[in-house]
Amino acid sequence: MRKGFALAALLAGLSGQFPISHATGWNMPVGVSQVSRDVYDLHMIIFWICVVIGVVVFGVMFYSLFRYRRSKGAKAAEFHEHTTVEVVWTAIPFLILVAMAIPATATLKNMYDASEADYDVMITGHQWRWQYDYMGEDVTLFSNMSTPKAQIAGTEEKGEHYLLEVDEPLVLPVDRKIRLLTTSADVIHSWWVPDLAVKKDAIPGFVNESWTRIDEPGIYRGQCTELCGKDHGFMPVVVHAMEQEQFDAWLAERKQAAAAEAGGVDREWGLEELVERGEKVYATVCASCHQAEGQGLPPTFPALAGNQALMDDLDRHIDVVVNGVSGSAMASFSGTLSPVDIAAVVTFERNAWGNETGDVVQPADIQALIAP
Amino acid sequence: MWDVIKSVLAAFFGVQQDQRRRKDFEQGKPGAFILIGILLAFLLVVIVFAVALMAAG
Amino acid sequence: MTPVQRTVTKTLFALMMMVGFTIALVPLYDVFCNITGLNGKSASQPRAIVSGEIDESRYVTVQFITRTGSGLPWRLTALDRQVRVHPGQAYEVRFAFVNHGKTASRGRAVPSVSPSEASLHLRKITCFCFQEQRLEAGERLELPLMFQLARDLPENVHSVTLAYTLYPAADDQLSSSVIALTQGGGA
Amino acid sequence: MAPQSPPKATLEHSQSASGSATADGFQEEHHYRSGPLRWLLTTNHKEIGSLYLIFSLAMFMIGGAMALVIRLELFQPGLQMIQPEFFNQMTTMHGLIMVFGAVMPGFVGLANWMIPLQIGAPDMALPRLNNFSFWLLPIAFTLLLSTLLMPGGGPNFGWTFYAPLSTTYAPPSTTFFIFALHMAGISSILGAINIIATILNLRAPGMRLMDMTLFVWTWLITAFLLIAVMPVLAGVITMMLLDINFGTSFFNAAGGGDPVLFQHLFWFFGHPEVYIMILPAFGIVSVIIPTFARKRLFGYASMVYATAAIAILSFLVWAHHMFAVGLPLVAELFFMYTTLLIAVPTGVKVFNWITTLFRGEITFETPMLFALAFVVLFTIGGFSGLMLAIAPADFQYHDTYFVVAHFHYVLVPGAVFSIMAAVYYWLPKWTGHYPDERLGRWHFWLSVIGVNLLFFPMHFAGLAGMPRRIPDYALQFADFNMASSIGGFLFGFSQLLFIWVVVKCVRGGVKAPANAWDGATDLEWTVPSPAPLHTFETPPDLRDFKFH
Repeated sequence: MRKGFALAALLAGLSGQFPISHATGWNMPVGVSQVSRDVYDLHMIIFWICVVIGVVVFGVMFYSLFRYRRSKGAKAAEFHEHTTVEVVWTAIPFLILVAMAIPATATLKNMYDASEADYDVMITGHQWRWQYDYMGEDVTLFSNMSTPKAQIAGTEEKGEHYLLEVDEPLVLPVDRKIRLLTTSADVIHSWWVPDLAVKKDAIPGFVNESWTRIDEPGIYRGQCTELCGKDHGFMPVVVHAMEQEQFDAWLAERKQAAAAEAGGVDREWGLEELVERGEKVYATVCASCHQAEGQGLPPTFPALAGNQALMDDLDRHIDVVVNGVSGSAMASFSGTLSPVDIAAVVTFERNAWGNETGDVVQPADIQALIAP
Repeated sequence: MWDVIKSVLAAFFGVQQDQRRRKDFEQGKPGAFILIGILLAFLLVVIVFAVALMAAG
Repeated sequence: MTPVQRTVTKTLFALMMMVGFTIALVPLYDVFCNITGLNGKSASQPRAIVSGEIDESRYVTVQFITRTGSGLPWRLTALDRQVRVHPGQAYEVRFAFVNHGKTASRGRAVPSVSPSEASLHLRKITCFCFQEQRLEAGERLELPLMFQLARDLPENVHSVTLAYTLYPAADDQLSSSVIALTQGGGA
Repeated sequence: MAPQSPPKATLEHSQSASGSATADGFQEEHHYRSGPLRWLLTTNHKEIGSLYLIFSLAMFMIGGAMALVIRLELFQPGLQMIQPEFFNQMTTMHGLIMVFGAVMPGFVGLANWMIPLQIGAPDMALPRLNNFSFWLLPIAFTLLLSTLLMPGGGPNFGWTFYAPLSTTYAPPSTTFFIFALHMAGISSILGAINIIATILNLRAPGMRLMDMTLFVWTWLITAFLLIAVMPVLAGVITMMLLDINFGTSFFNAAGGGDPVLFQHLFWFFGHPEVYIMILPAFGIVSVIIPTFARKRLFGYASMVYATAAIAILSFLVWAHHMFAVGLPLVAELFFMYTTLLIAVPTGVKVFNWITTLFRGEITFETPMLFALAFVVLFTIGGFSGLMLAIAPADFQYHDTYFVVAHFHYVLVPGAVFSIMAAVYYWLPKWTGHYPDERLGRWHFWLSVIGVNLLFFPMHFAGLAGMPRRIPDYALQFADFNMASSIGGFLFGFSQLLFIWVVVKCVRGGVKAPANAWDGATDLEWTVPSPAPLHTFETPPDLRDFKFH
């Protein structure tokens, strides 16, 4: 890390273009896994090779520019060919490239090490949140950016982890091999955590594999790196790595919470509590497309406020939220929102922004629509 | 034939003597050069792929 | 023909070759994927079971993931979500399809295999993914998947993930004929 | 500007045949129309060349204005000026316009002007087709720009338009985008056919292929690349069109299609496309450096071979844009190795330019300054390209600002600087006047400082973890972005100076002789400055001509 910084500082000093204000963050992070350290070393090796080649090549160039200028009385020579020299300067770069390819191949093979993993996590990209399924554990998380809109708009001071904070980070144990399966529910996303040197595209209909083993507990932040539409810049990835015991405790707690959540389905819900809950769900899940006031962004994202056709047809409204619309940006939420959340958000949409249907959708009815 | 292959290889390598080059352009048939060029490009693909297979091995 | 016309003719010929090549790229890609298992799609065709010795020294974990794409009021559930198998042994697992909609509809489960090279060594004898399914309103259907992992599954593969994503079946005549025309019936 | 000595190997005797064709030659040709119709219907390579160049400059300014909108939004963290959906339209349009509207037509304009002059041909082989290929472009780009005003906005899926974001999830205007791109593609294909027919058939008697200038050579190879890959682009956007409007599923997983197939097809076009934008630049620099070093180009034959080698290799490296899509290990290794191989012929070119400078007799007129900046800054872009070629490291670089820095280094101080160098170099031939040297130097230095301030910090932002195509960013990237934005505005507004230099040069200035630069030896410098409308109507006699 320090070597990298010194180097970056040197470079910045050479280019003389901007002041050095941060002690970190000029270079690729070394990271917290063996693979990320290997990648960092590789990056620095190639970088230094480029620096050396650059110094030699530009050295000769600038020497020629100063030494052989007409104003200094230079007279042009006649030569224009030299086979030996040409063969040499073709062969040397080739050998340098072979030398670069050898460690690169070794690192790449380590990245593709498919040996048995301790935990499997399925990562699904959605517009614009991440879903994490701990396979075989019955725990599912949805990870939304938690930076308040006011900070983005500039009406509130920006926090330390502006745009890089989420409500539910991916929690992983340290010193365990994790197999990450990546896929997408809509467009292509890419899941990237620089400190783990893992970047894998999440492609609809396909499952990609990558692996990691985190060495140190900590919170590691990254972002979606494949343009995925409007809020591509607002779907951060946060990984919280902890010791095994803590992780076990966390997992047990999550399982309990999931069970408790399922319990809420059976009882009768009132309008007030559904609207209250629905408003929160709407803000995290729906507002990015249908906008805060339900006005939408036509024609791609239709308005919900004053959408009479929708308000007249409760079944259609529920169908669209539960099952999505084929060939459009409207996703199916049957697998991503709980029955209570779906009931709440539909109730909210039907009783907000001047929509005054008075409809109350019961979670139990939704449950019946998505039961296996 | 061998001369053509040598010239195309030189082209792949990017180095050729002026004298040889003149000879090629004056005497050689373009078709032969293009054909050999495509074949050698294909050979290059095969070789690099074999190296990659071996390295992945 | 003037020399210019001759050159233009040759160039146009080259251009047409490239146009043809471009059209051929789509089926070529499918063929390439079937040979190399590149996109894990080769698992969508039935294959015969190969009887032979079962490699009891190895266990491979096979996981099943189901997802529902948008626009179809169906649920697809893997009734066995994870099995541990020996290479060479044939297994049967069951999946449940439910249509919660108020009308009959058609859907198709699109498979994906990870790691993709495992798709070359995965033999599906019967699978609901080979064809579309039609479900009446409210119907529930359990369908089997019978598969075998070939014994030549690479040593370094310890777990195989099979993902099925449920999509509404295209009922548009035009699109299916265009697909048949251009994709050579692949995928 | 020092007074110019007459060219060593003049061909004035061959000019006597077309002798009456002087600067005001077209006034004598009464069949020429006047007014706008004349420009609409012209079949003259010089006039069409000028049209291409003016169009390219206009697109450069429009695409540049979009870049400034982007840089303005990114000046500080937070969303101040524009909303994310408009930001995405700006990045997409900026890329499309710069690639298909500014850089490619710029090179085609130079080809139109200079290829006939450099090979001693009276015009392009297919003049009427030439007119048609040009006029497709303004129509295509008017259509493309008009999508910004359509409901749902213009294309917002990046210039690489990955499916399914550009199909299932695209705005309704995407069909027009596809249509516009088809037209631009047809224009490129027709232009390429014309260039090939011209170079292969209309060379003056006695000029063999290996006597041609590097500019003509690189354009010949570029034209073949265009013929090879433009059909692939046309195919891929046609498949998009079918997916969007006719319910097919080429790229739609729901119907059994494959979104990754889109990327394979796109980059099979896209990587050669990258070389289409840089090979003519190699040609320009290989013509300008020998002129101002007053020394023959070192390793002419290697330069030609290296260009051909780069062109062939460009078909074998496409998946290095896709290292993160989940390719099998063998594929990653294969594409890493082939990508590294490209560095060899590219290195040969840089070494040849530098050896041309070595023991030369160098002066630093504006075209030379731009050409030298090209060599240095393109090489820096080449270094970052080398780093990106390393697949494991690419997992960290991919789709970050490091990539943005890389391709802007090869395209702006690379391709764009080479076009500017060419304009300064050939303006005396086009207008009969030298461009204002003092203003040219100002333009050069402001551009060089601006471009580095703009793009160099992007390397650091990318390494620190900033993804590309985001409208807002975390606080640790703020300093880099502010520096980039300042550089962007400096670079952007410096280009107004460029326009001023060009306008000033067209209107007057120091008169240029036939051979405007004393080190220049190519054929175009044997015709008067400004070049009369019709040149080489009788082929020049090349028996005593000394080629490069």
